Order: sequence, then structure tokens, then C-alpha cells
Amino acid sequence: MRYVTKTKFLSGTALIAAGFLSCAAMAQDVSIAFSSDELGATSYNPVTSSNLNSATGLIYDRLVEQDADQSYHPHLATSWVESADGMSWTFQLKDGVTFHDGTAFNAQSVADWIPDFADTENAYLVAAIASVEVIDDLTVKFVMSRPEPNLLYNLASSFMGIPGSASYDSLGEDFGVTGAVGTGPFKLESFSIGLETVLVRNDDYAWASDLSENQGTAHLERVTFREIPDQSTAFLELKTGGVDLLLGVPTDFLQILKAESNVSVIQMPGTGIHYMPINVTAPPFDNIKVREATGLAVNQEAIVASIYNGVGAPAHNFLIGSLPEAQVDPALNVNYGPDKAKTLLDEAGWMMGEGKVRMKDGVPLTVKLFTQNGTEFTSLTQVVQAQLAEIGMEAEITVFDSSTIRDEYKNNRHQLAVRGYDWNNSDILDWFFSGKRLGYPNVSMWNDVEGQRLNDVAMEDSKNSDERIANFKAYHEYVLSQHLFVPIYQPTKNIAYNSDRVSVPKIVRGTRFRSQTIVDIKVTE
Amino acid sequence: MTSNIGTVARAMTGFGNSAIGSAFGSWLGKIAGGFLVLLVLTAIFAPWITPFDYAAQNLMNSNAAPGWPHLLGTDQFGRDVLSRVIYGARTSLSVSATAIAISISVGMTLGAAAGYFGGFFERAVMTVVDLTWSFPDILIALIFVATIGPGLTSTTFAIAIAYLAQFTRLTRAQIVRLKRETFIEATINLGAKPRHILQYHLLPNAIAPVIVVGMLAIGDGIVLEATLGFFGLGAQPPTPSWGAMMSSGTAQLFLSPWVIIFPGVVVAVTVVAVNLFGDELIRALNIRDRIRGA
Amino acid sequence: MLLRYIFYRSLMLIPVSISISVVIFLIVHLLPGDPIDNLIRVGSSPDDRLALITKYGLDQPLFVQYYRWISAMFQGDFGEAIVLRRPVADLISQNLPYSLTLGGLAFAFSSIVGIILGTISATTRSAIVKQFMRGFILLGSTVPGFWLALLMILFFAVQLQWFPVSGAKGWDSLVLPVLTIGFGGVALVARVTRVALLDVRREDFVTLLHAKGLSMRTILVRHLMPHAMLPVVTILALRIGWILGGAVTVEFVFGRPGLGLLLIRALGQRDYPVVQGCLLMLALAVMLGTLIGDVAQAAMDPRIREEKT
Amino acid sequence: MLEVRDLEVAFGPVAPLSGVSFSLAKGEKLGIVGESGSGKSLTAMSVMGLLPLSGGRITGGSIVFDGQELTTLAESAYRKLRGRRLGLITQNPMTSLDPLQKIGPQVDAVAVLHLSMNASEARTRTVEILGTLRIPEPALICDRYPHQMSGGMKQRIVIAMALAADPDVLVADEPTTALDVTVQAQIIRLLDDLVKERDLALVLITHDMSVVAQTCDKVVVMYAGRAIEYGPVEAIFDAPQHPYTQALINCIPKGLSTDEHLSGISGTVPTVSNYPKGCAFHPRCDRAKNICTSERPAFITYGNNAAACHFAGDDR
Repeated sequence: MRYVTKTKFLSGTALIAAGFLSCAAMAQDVSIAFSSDELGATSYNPVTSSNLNSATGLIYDRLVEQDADQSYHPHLATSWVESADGMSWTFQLKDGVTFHDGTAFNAQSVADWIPDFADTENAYLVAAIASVEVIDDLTVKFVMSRPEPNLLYNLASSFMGIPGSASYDSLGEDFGVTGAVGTGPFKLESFSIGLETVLVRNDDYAWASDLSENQGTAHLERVTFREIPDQSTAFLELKTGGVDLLLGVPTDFLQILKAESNVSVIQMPGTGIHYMPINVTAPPFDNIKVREATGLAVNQEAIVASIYNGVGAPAHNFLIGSLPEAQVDPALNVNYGPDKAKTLLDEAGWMMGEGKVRMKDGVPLTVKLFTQNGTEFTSLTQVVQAQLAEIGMEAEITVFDSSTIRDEYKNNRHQLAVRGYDWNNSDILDWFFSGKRLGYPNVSMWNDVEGQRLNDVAMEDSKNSDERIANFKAYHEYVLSQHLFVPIYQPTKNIAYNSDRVSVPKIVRGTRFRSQTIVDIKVTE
Repeated sequence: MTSNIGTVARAMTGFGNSAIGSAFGSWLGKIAGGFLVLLVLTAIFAPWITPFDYAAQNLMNSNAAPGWPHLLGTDQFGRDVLSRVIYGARTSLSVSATAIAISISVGMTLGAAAGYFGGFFERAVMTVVDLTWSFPDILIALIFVATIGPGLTSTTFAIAIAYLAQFTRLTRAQIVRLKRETFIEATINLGAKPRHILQYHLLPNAIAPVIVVGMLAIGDGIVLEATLGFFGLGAQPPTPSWGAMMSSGTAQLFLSPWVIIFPGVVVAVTVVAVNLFGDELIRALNIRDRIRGA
Repeated sequence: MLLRYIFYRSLMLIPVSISISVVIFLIVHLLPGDPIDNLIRVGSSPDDRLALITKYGLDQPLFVQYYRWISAMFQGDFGEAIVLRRPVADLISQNLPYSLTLGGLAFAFSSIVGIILGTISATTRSAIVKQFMRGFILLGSTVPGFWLALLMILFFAVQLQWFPVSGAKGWDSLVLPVLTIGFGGVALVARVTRVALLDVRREDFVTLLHAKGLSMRTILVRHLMPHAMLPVVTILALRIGWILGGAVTVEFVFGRPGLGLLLIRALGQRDYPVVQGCLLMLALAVMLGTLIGDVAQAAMDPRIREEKT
Repeated sequence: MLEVRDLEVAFGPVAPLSGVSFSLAKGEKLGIVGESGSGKSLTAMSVMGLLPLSGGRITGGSIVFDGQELTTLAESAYRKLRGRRLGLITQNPMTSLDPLQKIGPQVDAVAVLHLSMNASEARTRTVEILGTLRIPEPALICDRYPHQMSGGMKQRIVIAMALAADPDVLVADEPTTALDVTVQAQIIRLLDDLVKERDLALVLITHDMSVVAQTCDKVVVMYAGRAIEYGPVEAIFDAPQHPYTQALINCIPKGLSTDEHLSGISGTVPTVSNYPKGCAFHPRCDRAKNICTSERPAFITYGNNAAACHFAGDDR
């Protein structure tokens, strides 16, 4: 605690007081800084909100949880059965679970909750559910309008934390702001938008998922989540004891953090990819050879080693390594190959002339390279720019804010861009390469008959998850063969904490650092 | 608004002189002027002066501390900081100077028209001017950059717009003052056309204070450019500008502080020099009272 | 007389406010990009997107959207944030107190310290003090805020650990932000005070005050200061807009909520109603500032009082 | 009452005033005359002890007031004289009053300060003085602001302030220059009356020789920071010794005759930084000889007046 550190500077009598303060601090009280991508949430209403942060998962439990290996684990649902045709799912619910307001969690809670999604931005999550039937107090059945192999994935999302209906209905618009009721290990005590969220322990909690070691109530009694927009400020807070945990440390800070004796860093496999989409409609990238050459110019390994200091992994295709659909034919993976890149450009008619830039019909090979503001992408883009220069391609960088860059995409004013996504499901392929979403999110502007067919099969004709995996893998391989983008980097998720004060499990379960790990955190000081 | 804004405007444009500080001041003024000349020359001859290519990356030698051959060290891409600071002078000075030039030309036109024609037109122009003047310049610039996209061009215009009010106000005050002077009244009475009077009599007489205030505003422009750079707008990589360098990841402040500290020092020294020199100009041209008149 | 003056001066604000609302609306809607992109997430279909556009009326012609916005505004309804999903009025009222506390304190700090320093610098006989003040004022008006903020944190929060690094809880979290903003403000006010004092001191009537046998202190307090305060009040009134919106960088670095940060974030997300609401608030504050400034001038200076009524 | 001897004033390295001497008794009126920049106002400021305001200081000579040496007087003691025994009337009534304060308090302050009166006593006195200065409705005037009044009226207020504590010496620095001609005459007449009524010693600074002729008993003529002629008004007008004095007198229009030739003085007054060597007037003097360009003429007494000219006393 900062105040403890401060008192150390004071004289003897104050030291006694400091002793008391330390005792108070031992009272399992931590503060956590959000990562920069989860700032600005204005509500803890999981149903209607479009922006939820990590604290949400502590207030609400989900029916199922997803582990780092992408497997599904029971939580409020103890087991589930999918019918053979995929047209219904039946869930057994955990017994003895209560909401923060004391009401019992049961099948009716689920039946009351699902319809709340209607007409919200999150409705797509339950779009395949036609109706919810209460079979008995602890059994609930989702009747589907179409097979949805992705249902468990959706149910594990933060947006599907289950709120207490009574409170949800009575608070209305203010639910999630002035009050929030779930079944989670912590209760919302106060929420100052843009500043901090204070949670206190739910002393009745006894229904953690098997991703947590601690199956009882949380060790921590009180958690304060803070919003700190500037990353270096957040780092300094950690250093000076103002916060105990930093969710989401930018990779450039890792080196500095490791030098701090009281700071430990946990690196979790990330759930996204940094990549460079290529606009296939904008010459010279309408020529597949130029696209392939562009991909061969990027040295993923060098990038990981230099700007990321070896943290994270190079990306050679579009999906994160832990997804089965990422295991494609190795020949299709994109690797560094400058010689082949030069040959391909020669073949495409772009010849090396006098200067450093290739020419064709008197036109230099100069292309636009867009990116978003924020250090993460701008550094990467500058290195990519230098690597493209190696094969004689001159890239001019423009840095946009996130809204403007989407507008550029939609108006087809782009050629290359450096961007990233964070999504641990193969349906991201549909999001970025479907011909229905040209411009944005389909930044590659790719509209291909065979591609769309494979997409439709994967999205709509998969009856179960095995089939879905096979279909998406086929689609992924076809996308790779068309050289629509250059995969670059798989970032890790970095969490730093004050190891003098708190203990955090070494192995973090789940897809990200969430409630399942936070209930295991202890104050050790 | 009242004439007191004049004192405000004047106060903002320079520090008043004092009898005692006078000798010391002109000595400082010489140093400041010399520094500025040197800076401009450096900016002009950057390609011949810089020891390295400002954009050449050497990832194996990133974040190197100041020493030989990289006198001011290297940044996270292994680029030479000294070369980038020198090239940055080019960007920062030209952006700021161009912006202020635009600001002056538009501001003088508006201010002259408002001051000369008076009436409703004057009131409308001055209302707008007063409002933009009281609006935080960083917000004006941020909104403008968001509207037309980032880059040096939009940064230039953003700065130009942010300082437009100042010049409009100053020119108007000059014109209003001059209009009352006998020789202008005489010219008007002789039946000269407004355009003629403005062009040949009023503007030439009004220009000196505007130029000096403009010179001082270049310092503010450099700071605003740096602040835009802090929000990731402004110069596009790999083009160096002082602002962009100072904001190139605040993580750098701990990892390789020289990347951020040197441009910061250069900005501070430049702006101080601009102010000192501007003060000397005001004194030399003896236009303190005319600037006050705004 | 003063009341009459305030009344007429306020009437002038009505046409100005209406024009400003149009300008704000146009600026906001001419920004490239739209808020819907920030709402939809992976998995939603293009039809969902269209549905949202219709839901928020973004498919309507601009003048229809303006009419809706402004007529709601007349009923005190700032609208609903599209991306942030809260009533804009709520968002503003949540952020405003932070801006007001920080801005108000920085304002008070820079006025009081600035006037004192300006007076000292204008009246001191010591060349060292004079040059020191000159240097301080020069530095204060040239150092970029974000730069100063970082240095403040490094020194006072990390090295000395006197104050927290960031946040908005407790008085001690206010010290560094107030000092950061105040530094520039103090320099500005000191500069204006100093120049104004030096100006007034050259006026004829001051000679006559001395000839009456009044002491320097009486002259300074009773006669020079009221005059010097005229431009100081003007500049302070003009700074009201800066207080509410100009602290963006400081809010960002110190992790404090505030109107500036809300505006910048909403701007990034193209959350039209929020941007419009914030800008309108700022514009009103600015107009109020100029009004207060003019009224204060009129209250202090009988010449203005008559000229304008 | 007041005796000034060889007064010398410097601003840093420049000495814009030197060699000024005169003396003045109660009831006497002394005129100091000269073109602008000749050092008239500096003389006034020296007497009032207000030179430091503009950055100047007395570097030589003496000013003795009522037996008291003023050049070495401490500021605190000087302050007790100013307003109490030495009154000042400044040139421009438009800018001589604090525009932010009502007339009443500005005048009251003098009596409060020097006569230890309370506010209401001081106000009674103010109203009374304003009345004696022929200001209509003096009680109402007290509640008005300076900008609401005419120039002549303001100058009367300034005079009222100077008189508020019954001073012995009144220094009037070009009191009429900024006023309309009709008002000028009124103010001069007013000053004249006041000297008689109150037995004041008046130092009247002006550039107008005719005012001196009408009003004063004695006159100091100044040129380029020096007194060049000093004596009783009649003597000087009868037999001016210095060619500059002569020229000034020639400038006065004598009557309304249409064919009269009004002479001006050719050339311009030199500025402080380039006072000519020798007699400062020689570049404009039609009688200048070699000696005038090299040697500064000493003061020579000739009859009742004294003049600094190499040819003073010579017949013309």
C-alpha cells in the first residue's frame, strides 16, 4: 500500500501506526488496474453493454467456462447435452447457488434472462435460441432455431454472465450502474464511471468452477479496480504500490518491469493476432504475386525478437495457435523469404531500378500503409515499413484513430494496414473475410465465390463441433492460399503484480485473467 | 470585449522590459537570436549535417545509450536520436511556421475587414473570434485533426485555426487605432477606396506587431504540435518531429529516457529562445504599446 | 445600471448559442466514421448493423437529426450515448465534478499565486528576483503540460512518494494535477498582472497620487491593483473554458475522469450525442466565462458600465 | 520659501537637466517657460521629489523649501510634504484622475491623510473647496466618475486635490495645455486668484510666453535642459538678453492686425542624446559665433535679469 510506504519515511511513533496500517492491509484488500483495452465501461449490465471489463466476471458467473486450451468446463451448469441434430441443448444447473440479493439461482433464472437480450447489440449471442424451457428447478432446455456449434463459446463470454432477474427488472436502466446483482464471488459496492469500481467479497460463495483452486469464498475481501488511461502512469502506480495488479501490460514495458525486484509478470497465451491485411482490389495488390511477395518480406521471428524482446510468438497464419483450425498444411503458412519475394516481384514486372524502390512502367512501387494510433501498432508498423523497403517496396505510413481508419477501409482508400484482433474462435475468419462485410471488417476487400461457399459451409452447415473444426480449417487454408494478409505476431497477455504483497497462482487457467484466478489471489504481506 | 484584452494579448506575447534588465536582456536577445538562426540553418541543411539516416533502423542496436557513434543514443528501432532531433527541427519548425503564416494571413484579412468595416460584420467576426480564443487550443486542434485525418498537413491547419483568433484580434485593434489617425482620416476623406486604404495605408502600418506576435506564436505552435504528437497525431512515422519523438511511447521514459528527454530539452530551449528574441524585437521596433492596443 | 447591462449582454448570447449548436452538430457529423462500428462485435451480421443505424436514427437526413437533437435539448434532454449507453446528462454530471474540482483549484491557485508573483515581479527592486521571475514565467508558459506531468510524477510521486501517482481519491491526488495545470496558469496570470501593473504605473494619475503624498503601498493597493485586475479578470474569465476542457492531457496522464477526457474518448468512438453534449457544455461555459468577464469589468470600471448600456 | 540652486538631474548616464536656479517667495508667481523637452517638467518633478518614479535622480545642486534641504530628504519625510505643503497640478486633466474611483474619495484622501480628518469631515472640506473653485453642485460632483466630466472641470478637481491640505507651494505643470482656449483663461485666472487669496507660491510651467506675461512675477526660460535666462517678467520682456528669449517673445501675437508678421523659430529642439557642444542654442541662433560652438556660456547678470549667452548685454 502506498500509505504504508509513505509512513516508512516518518519517525518512530508513526512506525507504530504503520504497523497497524499493515495489519489493516493484511485484511485482503487489493487494487487492480484495468488494461488499456478495457477502459471506459459505463455499466456492468452484461446484457445490454457493449463494453465490459474484467470486474464484470467477478460479479456474474457464467453457465460454462472456457480454459486456455479452449476446452469447456462446467460452472453454473454442471453438465449439458446437445441433441444429435443440434436443435436443442439441455443444461443441468448447480444446486444451492444464490444471487447477491439472496434469491435462488435456478432454471427460471435462465429462462428469465435469455429473452432480455432481444433488441440489444448482444442479441446475436442468443440468436440461435428459439426458446428456453424450464424442465425442472435445476434443468433448463434451449430450443434452437438452427444448430449452433458455437453456443458453448457464446455462453462462456463475459456478456453471458447471469444477472438476478428481480434486481435487473427493478433497477432498469440503472442496473449495472447504481447496483448489480449476480451470483459471482464479489458484490458491487461502488462504481465511479471512469475512475474505479469497488467490489466486496460475497461471503456465501461456494460454487467456483474447476478452473479455480479455491472452491470456497474468495481470499480477498475487497478489490478496487482502477481506470488508468496512461500506461506509464499505471506502471508507476504498480512500482510505488498504488496498485497491486496490472492487467494488460504493454510488451514494451516488460523489460522494465522485470528489472523491478518486487514485480512479477505472468505471461498468458494471447487470444489474438497482429497482422497486415492486403487490399486485393487496390493495384498492385490485385496481383497475387505481389501479395505473396509482401508476405515473404515480413520477418516475423526478427520482429518478435527485437521489438517484443522475444515475448509472444510469431504468427504464420490467421488463427491463434491453440485453436485446432490453426493447424493447417505447413506449406500454406506465411514465412520470411526475401529471395522468393524478389523473384515474385520481378515476375510481376516490378523491377529494381537505380534507386531503392522497384519500378514498373515508370511508376514506383509506393504503397499506403495505414495503422491506428497507440504505441502497440505504430512501432510494429515502422518495422514492417523497414522490412518492406528491403524488397524494394516503399510504404508510406498514416496513423489514424480507430474510427477514421474504419471509414478509410469502408471507402476503399487503403492498400496495406497493420492491425490486430482479439478473438479466440475460428469464426473470426468469417468476420474478416466474408464477402458480406467488404471494407470493414473485410479489410482485404476479398469477395470470392469459392471463399464465400466455404464460409457458408463453415458458418451454417456445421452440425457439431468436429464438423465445424473441419469446415473452418478448409476455409482457413483457402484464405491462406489467396495471400489476403500477412500474419505477424501473436501477443501474450501480460499481467504484472506486486509479488511482495500478493500471491497469484503460477498457472492461470481460462482464456484470460478473470474471476477464476482472482478468487485464488491472496495478500501475503 | 474591452481594451483590456490588449494588455492580456501583450502580456502573453512577451515579458515587459525593465530598465535594469535592459542591458542583460539585449545580451540574452543576441544569444537567443543566434540560437534561432543556427536552428533554422540546421533544419535547412539537415541532410548534410546528420551523421545517420534518420529512418535507418538497426534493430540489433535499439535503445543504445548516448555515446559513440550515436551521440544522443538510439531509439527502440536503433535509429540515431541526434539525426532525428535535427530532422525533427525541420518538421517542427516548418509545421509551426507554416501554421502561423496561414494564421496570420487569414487573421489579418479577417481582422482588417472587421476593423475597417465595423458594424454587424465586426461584431459577428469578433464574437466567433472571442469564442474560439477562449476554447482550449488542444481541443480545437484535436477535433480538427479528427475531422480531416492525421498528418502534418492537418496538424498545420489545426495549429493555424487554434491561433487564428489572436491575429484577427490584434489586426483589428491596429486597424481601429490607425483609422482614428489623422492621415488615414484624410485619405478616407479624399475618397480613396476601402481596398486601397487597407492595402496601402492600414495593413503596412499594422503589420509589425502582427509579425512579432506571430514570431512568438511559433513557440506556442511547437508546443501544440508536441501535444498533438502526445496523442499520436501529427507527424507520420518515420518522419521525425519533436512532438512525435517525445511521445514515442512513454515506456521509453524508463527504458531509454534520452529518446524523450533530448527532444523535450530542444523544444524548451527553442521556445524560450523564440520568446526572448521576440521580446527583443518588440523592444527594437518599439511596438510594445501597439501590441498593447489590441 | 449593472443589472441592465447584464440583461442586454445575456440577450446577445441567444443567437450565438443557436449558431454554435449548428456548428457543433455539423462538425461532429462531418467526422469520418460512425459510432456503430464501436458497437458491433465479432459475430453480429451486417443486418444487425443496419438495424442499429436505424435504431439511432443515423439514416435520417442531417437536418432531421439536428432538429431531433435540438428540440430534445430544449426540454433538457441531452440524449442517450450510443456507444457508452448512458444518458449523456448522466455522463456529463458524473465527469463535471472532477473537472470542476481540478479546474477550480487550479484556477484559484493560478489566480492567487499568479497575482502575488506578478505583483512582486512588478514592484521588486531586486534584479535577481526580477530575472528569476522572468525565467519562471517564461518556463511556465513554454513547457508542454504532458511533459511537466510526467516529470512531476517521476519526482514527487515515484522518487519522494509524497503524493499518489494517479487517481482521484482524496485531496493528495489533486496536488500534482493542480500544480501541473497551475504552473502554466500562474505564469500567465503573473505575466498579465506584471504587465498591467507596469502599464498603470506609467499613467498620469499615478504621479498625482504620489503628489498627494500617498504611500507606495496605499497607491498599490487602492489604485494600481484595481486597474491591474481589469485585464487579469478578463484573462481569468476567458480561462473558464480551459478549466473545463483544457485539462485533457493532465486528466489522461493522472488517470482522472473529467469532461476533457470524456470528450476525447467519445470523439474517438464517434459517440455523437456525447461529443455534442460535451462541446455544447464547453461552449456554454466559454460564453458564461466571457459574460462573467464582461460583467466583472463593468462592475469594476464605470466607463464600461456606461458605454454598453 | 523655495530656493533652487544649480539643479542637475540624470537618467542613468544621460543628464537632461543641469544648471537650473531660481527662488520664490510666498505670494510670488514664477513661470518656467520653454519648448517641450527643455526640462520644464523635470524641474517640477524634482521639486515634488517624484523623479524616481520615472527612473531619474538629482545628481547636483540643491532645493531648499522653507529652510529644509529637499534633495537629501528621506522619502517618508518627503511624503509628509507632498500634498500637505507642496501641491501639484499636472498637465492632462483627462488622465490625472483615477478613472475607477469617484471624485469625492479622490479629493477626500488628501485631507484624511494630512489633516487627520475622518471621512465625513474630509468630505465636508472637499465640498467646500470644490465650491470655492466655482464648481457647480459640489456635493453631487463628489459622487461622479472622472469620465463623466469635462476637461476644465477635471482640472478644477485636480486643483482642488492640490489645495485640499492648504499647501504653501503650488507646482502647476502646463495646467492649461490640454484644455480649450476659453477654459484655459478661466483656469489661469483661477490660479491667479488662489495665489492672492491663499498667499501661495506658484510655480507655473508653460510653453506659452503670453501666459507668463499675463500672470507671473518672475520667469525662468529654459532651453535644452538648462536655464538660459532668469529674472522679473517686466525686465525680461523689456530687455531679453538671450536670443532664444527674444525669439519666444517674438512668437507672441501682439494684436489683431492682419499684416503683422508672426515669427517662429527655425530648426528644432535637440534631444537629450545630442545636445550640441558649447551653447546648445547655437545651431538655431542667428548671432552665433565660433565661441558659441565650443564654449558653454556662463550666467551673466545684466540689469535685473541674468542670461547664459556670450553676448548678453551687448547692444544689438
